[in-house]
Amino acid sequence: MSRYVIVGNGTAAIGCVEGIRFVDPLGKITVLSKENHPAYCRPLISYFLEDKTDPKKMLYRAETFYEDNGCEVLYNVSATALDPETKTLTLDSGDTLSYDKICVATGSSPFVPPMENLENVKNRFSFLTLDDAKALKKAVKPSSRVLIIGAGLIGLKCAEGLRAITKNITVCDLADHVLSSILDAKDAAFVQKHLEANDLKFTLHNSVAKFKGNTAIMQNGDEIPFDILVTAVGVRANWGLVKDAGGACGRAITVNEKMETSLEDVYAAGDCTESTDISDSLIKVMALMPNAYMQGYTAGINMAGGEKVFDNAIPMNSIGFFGLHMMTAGSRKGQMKTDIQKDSIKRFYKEDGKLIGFVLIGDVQNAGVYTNILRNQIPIKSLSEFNIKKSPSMATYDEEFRRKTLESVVK
Amino acid sequence: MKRVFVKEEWCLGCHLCEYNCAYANSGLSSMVKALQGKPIFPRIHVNGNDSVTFAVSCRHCTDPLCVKSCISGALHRENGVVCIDKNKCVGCLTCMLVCPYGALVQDETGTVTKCELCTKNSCGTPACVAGCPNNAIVFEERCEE
Amino acid sequence: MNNMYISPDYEVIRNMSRCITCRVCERQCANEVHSFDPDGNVMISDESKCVNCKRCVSLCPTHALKIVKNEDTLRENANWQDATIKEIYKQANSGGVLLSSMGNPKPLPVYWDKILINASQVTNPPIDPLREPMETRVFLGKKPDHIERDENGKIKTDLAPQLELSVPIMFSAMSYGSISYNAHKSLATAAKELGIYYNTGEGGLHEDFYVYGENTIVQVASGRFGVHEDYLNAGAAIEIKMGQGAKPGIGGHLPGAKIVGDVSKTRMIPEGSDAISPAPHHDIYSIEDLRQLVFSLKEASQYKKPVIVKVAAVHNIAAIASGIARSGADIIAIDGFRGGTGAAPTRIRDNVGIPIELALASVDQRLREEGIRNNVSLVVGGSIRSAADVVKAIALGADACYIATAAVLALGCHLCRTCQTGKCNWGIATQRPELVKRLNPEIGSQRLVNLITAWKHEIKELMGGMGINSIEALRGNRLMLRGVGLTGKELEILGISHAGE
Amino acid sequence: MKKEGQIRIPSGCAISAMISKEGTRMSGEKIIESMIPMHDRSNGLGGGFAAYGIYPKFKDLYAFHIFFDDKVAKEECEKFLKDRFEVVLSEVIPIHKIPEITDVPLIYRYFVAPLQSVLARLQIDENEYVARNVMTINTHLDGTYVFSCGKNMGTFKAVGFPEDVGRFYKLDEYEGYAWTAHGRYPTNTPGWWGGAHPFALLDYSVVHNGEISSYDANSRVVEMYGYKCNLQTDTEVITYIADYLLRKQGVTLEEMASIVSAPFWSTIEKKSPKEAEQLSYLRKVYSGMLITGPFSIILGFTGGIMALNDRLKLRSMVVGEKDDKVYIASEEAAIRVMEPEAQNIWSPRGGEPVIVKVKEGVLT
Repeated sequence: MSRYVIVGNGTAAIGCVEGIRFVDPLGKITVLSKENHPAYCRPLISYFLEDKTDPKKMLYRAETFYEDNGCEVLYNVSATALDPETKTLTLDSGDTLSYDKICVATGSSPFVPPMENLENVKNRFSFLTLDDAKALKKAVKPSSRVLIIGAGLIGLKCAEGLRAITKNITVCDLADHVLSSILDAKDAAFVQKHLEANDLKFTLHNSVAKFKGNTAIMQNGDEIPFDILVTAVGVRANWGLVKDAGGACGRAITVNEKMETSLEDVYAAGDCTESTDISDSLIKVMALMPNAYMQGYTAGINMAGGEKVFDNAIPMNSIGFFGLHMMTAGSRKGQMKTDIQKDSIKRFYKEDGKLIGFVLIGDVQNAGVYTNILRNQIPIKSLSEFNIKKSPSMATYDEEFRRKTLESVVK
Repeated sequence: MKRVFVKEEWCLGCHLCEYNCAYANSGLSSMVKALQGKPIFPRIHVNGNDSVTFAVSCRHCTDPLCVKSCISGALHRENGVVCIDKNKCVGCLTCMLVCPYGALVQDETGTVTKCELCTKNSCGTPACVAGCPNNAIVFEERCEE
Repeated sequence: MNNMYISPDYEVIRNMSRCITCRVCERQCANEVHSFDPDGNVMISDESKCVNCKRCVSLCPTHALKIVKNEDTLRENANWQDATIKEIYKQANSGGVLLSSMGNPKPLPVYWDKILINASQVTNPPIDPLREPMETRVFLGKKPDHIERDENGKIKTDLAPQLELSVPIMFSAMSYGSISYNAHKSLATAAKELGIYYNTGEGGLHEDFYVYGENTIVQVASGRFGVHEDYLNAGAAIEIKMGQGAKPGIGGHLPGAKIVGDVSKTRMIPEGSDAISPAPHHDIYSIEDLRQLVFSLKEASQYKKPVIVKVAAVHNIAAIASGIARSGADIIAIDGFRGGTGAAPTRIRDNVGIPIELALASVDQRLREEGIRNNVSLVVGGSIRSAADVVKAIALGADACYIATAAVLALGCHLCRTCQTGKCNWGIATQRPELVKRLNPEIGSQRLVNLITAWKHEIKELMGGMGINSIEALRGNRLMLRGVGLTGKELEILGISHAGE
Repeated sequence: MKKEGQIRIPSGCAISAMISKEGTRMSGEKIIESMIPMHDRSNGLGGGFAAYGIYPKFKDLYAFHIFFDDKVAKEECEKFLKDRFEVVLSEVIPIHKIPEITDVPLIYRYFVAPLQSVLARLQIDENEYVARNVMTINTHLDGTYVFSCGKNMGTFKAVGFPEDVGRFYKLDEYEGYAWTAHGRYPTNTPGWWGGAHPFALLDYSVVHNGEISSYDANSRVVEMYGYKCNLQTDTEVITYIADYLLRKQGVTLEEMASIVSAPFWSTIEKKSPKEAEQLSYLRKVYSGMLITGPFSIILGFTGGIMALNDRLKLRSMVVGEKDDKVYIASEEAAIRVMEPEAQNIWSPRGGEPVIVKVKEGVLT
């Protein structure tokens, strides 16, 4: 009977458990959870702030998931060292755990750039875990003034959640536009307008130079007083376990399509890894929940002796703020086609007759059709229609594809 | 497991499936009461172009991307049927971003709604199938290719 | 007054408290009766275009629609009835021959309804078809006068070519062109499943349907459309169409608009050209010419296929049939004056020909009197509407029945009698692709199979009631029939007694 | 009331038969007695017998048994006969006056031979000639009815119970190698002597118990071949079918059985291909002669009898044997009367013919 160890208890870990169990119903699975919760849906923490969900609903799987899948979960446990030679793992308690196969799904940690006097700021929060959210929610009052550093996905989602509690929210970012990781400046302005219409205040291309008590002194000299500070600048992969054991790493743990690291019997999945974006063939950290699951699931199947590759990862995002939805996928380069309407923007990026990326803001109906075209690199020429003014649908595909998917069982 | 299959050759584009679906999932005893004067949010949609029409609803993939991508755990499989727990859905629409078929839509509540093969209502045979006048939508057991 | 306004025949009644503006009626009406008014957010209708085909009524999910007779009437007059007057207006407007379709709708006597069937009581037992075998198999074709034996004394069993029917019903001729590809496919697949035959009509045989050849009767009509050697050999039998019950004495005219794509290819005439079938076969001006055509066709098919000669029931039908029976034909098909059509001049449809019941009775009797009844099988059509009609026809002397109107009704036809417009909302009498697809042959053939299966059950029940367990014992068994409300002359022609006798 | 020939009259019946395979001639006593236990199967409105081998002295002559209503009819008929036949002997058929049999017509028999000159002119064989003339007499000569016209055989029938009819005709004084008997239970006949059974044409005689549902289908077919269904009875049409098939078409008894009581198509399909081909050919060609509805018949012919049930076996009929004798009757009781020691009693299946022939050579 194989002994599987999964370090981490997030989306990738759950995918890994399901992957293992798909092949091996019997092997022993041990899950190490740093947080004291069963796996929950991490992106929901902003919805938790606005009471759209609660910790019970946030559970990623049924309460009986671990039991049903025969997993032992060790809560409040971190691993400190991995020895691929002896196939043992050292825990923070000092205990060791031996394994046959191990999956490192340790995720990421908030990255906070150095800011003067930051350490003395009271009511300072990160926004990555349920515990972060719980603490934040407890601290924020309707009268609280909130300063969020970072106008990326996490910062803005946090802002949206907090908006249900307080109107006084300012978001600052060093970048000159919001959501700089997924939008260009023009589209960002469109979104920013919507955010501002919902009472968020922005100070961009600007960052905190230093803190003076509960006031942030900005680089441009502005002073922003606040009661609550949230740092949401970015994250870094938790790669230590593998890197310290001599495993290959780039900006995160290097894995192949089977989610194997360079170390024998050591797999890695989720936000702690980097992989190839097929839309531009570059190696990236694609810290996205769907990717995390797929990677974990792929790792699990391979760990249990099955055969599975995950070779069509693309960066993609579906996110909405105050009712405005946007979806992005792939890269923003190549030949661009645009359709701008009063309340929507659509941008498509093509290269070599293939769709390599898109941005949809406002009208996101059936966006999965584009994702599929992108992910499966379907030549645009072979499509029966690719009219960017039209909503995508099954009619976008050629007849053969339609017949196959509508008249038979699909994967 | 029986699934809904669509033969575009026989789709008349009458859109009856949409209305039958919306009615079946309304929980109301009369179609008039359920649908008159309101926007409808059916779980099946007639797509098409100038020359062809066909109804699209969830394919209930054996390895569903939407379930894997769901950030809230709302999408899940029950005996092969991809179901959504509306209680858990926060309306992030990631599922819509990944579904290659456009089978999911956002309804009036802001959350996602989708075909559950009428397993959660009292129809028995899916309403779209029962109501299709030309057998363009069928409910059958077919093997995976 | 120029172009007299003629008030529409029907009125569209929409129950607004039920309408959910789903617009199904609008999408399904090829006549464009219904439309959506976005200003009022309501459905509206233009009833002048309505032909009362009931497509919208059938598909309306909330049953909000009904089509009723327009109550706008002219002053009552038993002689000059509404329809008569409107026809005059139409002709005064247009100067043309009135066209209509399907069968004669006039209230002329339906003899089937005046004939009643016997049942066994006490002196012999009725037979329960659920418990005892009950046979409906029929062989159509010439039967020999004498048996011959080989040197071992065994009977030689080579028989003239026969058609074997599991039940004495066939789908009669409806051409590809007058009806759609899917209608043909429905008929063909149903015939195959049922072990009976369908008839190509005069439009040739689409190449896709050669696979149903064993269950196909290929027709040779005066226009000779789509007739070639492969065609003649593709079917199980060849039918020479001399006439049609709905329009005896005239030919056919399929407008060029319907001669498109595969229809043109199948008929072997250029796209867009009118397909005109002459009134006579120009190589048959007499009975001896018919004999020549019969044998030409037999030559072309190596004497492997029975040849059917189809005629309309006209006044001297008995003598005509006797002539055909001596012409080498294997089967005579007689079409009564209530038979349907895709298009016929109204006057002809409503006034020419005789009822099939009388024609059948006199032909059967005449052939027996001449001792040539075994030379041919007799198939009758022209409004066979139910299993009871079939039983009565067999008892009067028919070997089998042809049905077409009943078959298209099964396919969805609502007898709106506007086939000639080519806008059949049920996908039957049309070539418009978006309408043709409304008839899914899977459903169509299943409905036909259901219909014939149901009739077969009923035929068995009726036979069982009479104590008859095989259909041949019913054929010509006129003692099993009685007339009601018929004159002595009618009874004499039908060869039956009056009820109570 | 209308009599046979004016209207179709259904009836129930009793039948009985005996035959000696050795050709031993037996008196009519036993066959008469056999009808007694089946008394309730008749209602006194008809009884009759057919006897084979009873006229050995005149075995080459046709024996016409004729009912006349009166002398006028008799004279007219005799004139008819004289023009067409050489009448070798004419005599009254001897009867025994009994109170059970009343309204007795004039009953005569004539031993005749066709006039060869006429035969030659018509180019038909003598059987056909006899059949046509009998048909003509029965159709056109009022008050005359030829009820038997075979060689070395005769039928005897009357209105009354069969056992009384037997005594009436003194059948215990006749000796035949085969006998059939019939007791009739018609439902609405006034009782006409000609309507009693057996029905005979040439040497074919038929006794029948049942009511066939195919009657008009069969009668209209045989009428096409020149037969006149004057009596409108089942027995008549069955006799004509037998005559047509056996005499005119030359089919065998077995083949005839597979035509009138045809095996179901499903049965035919299970036979060997060769057999199936023959059976299906016969069904197709003679489809109008399939008889449906209940019947059990015994067909008498020179040299044998054939018993046959309808294909569903809707009427009782049993067969028994003893030595060279074979007995057939509607009920076993009747067989036990004829031969208390009868063996191998069995009930033939529907459509299964029981053919019993006198040993070859015995009768010549």
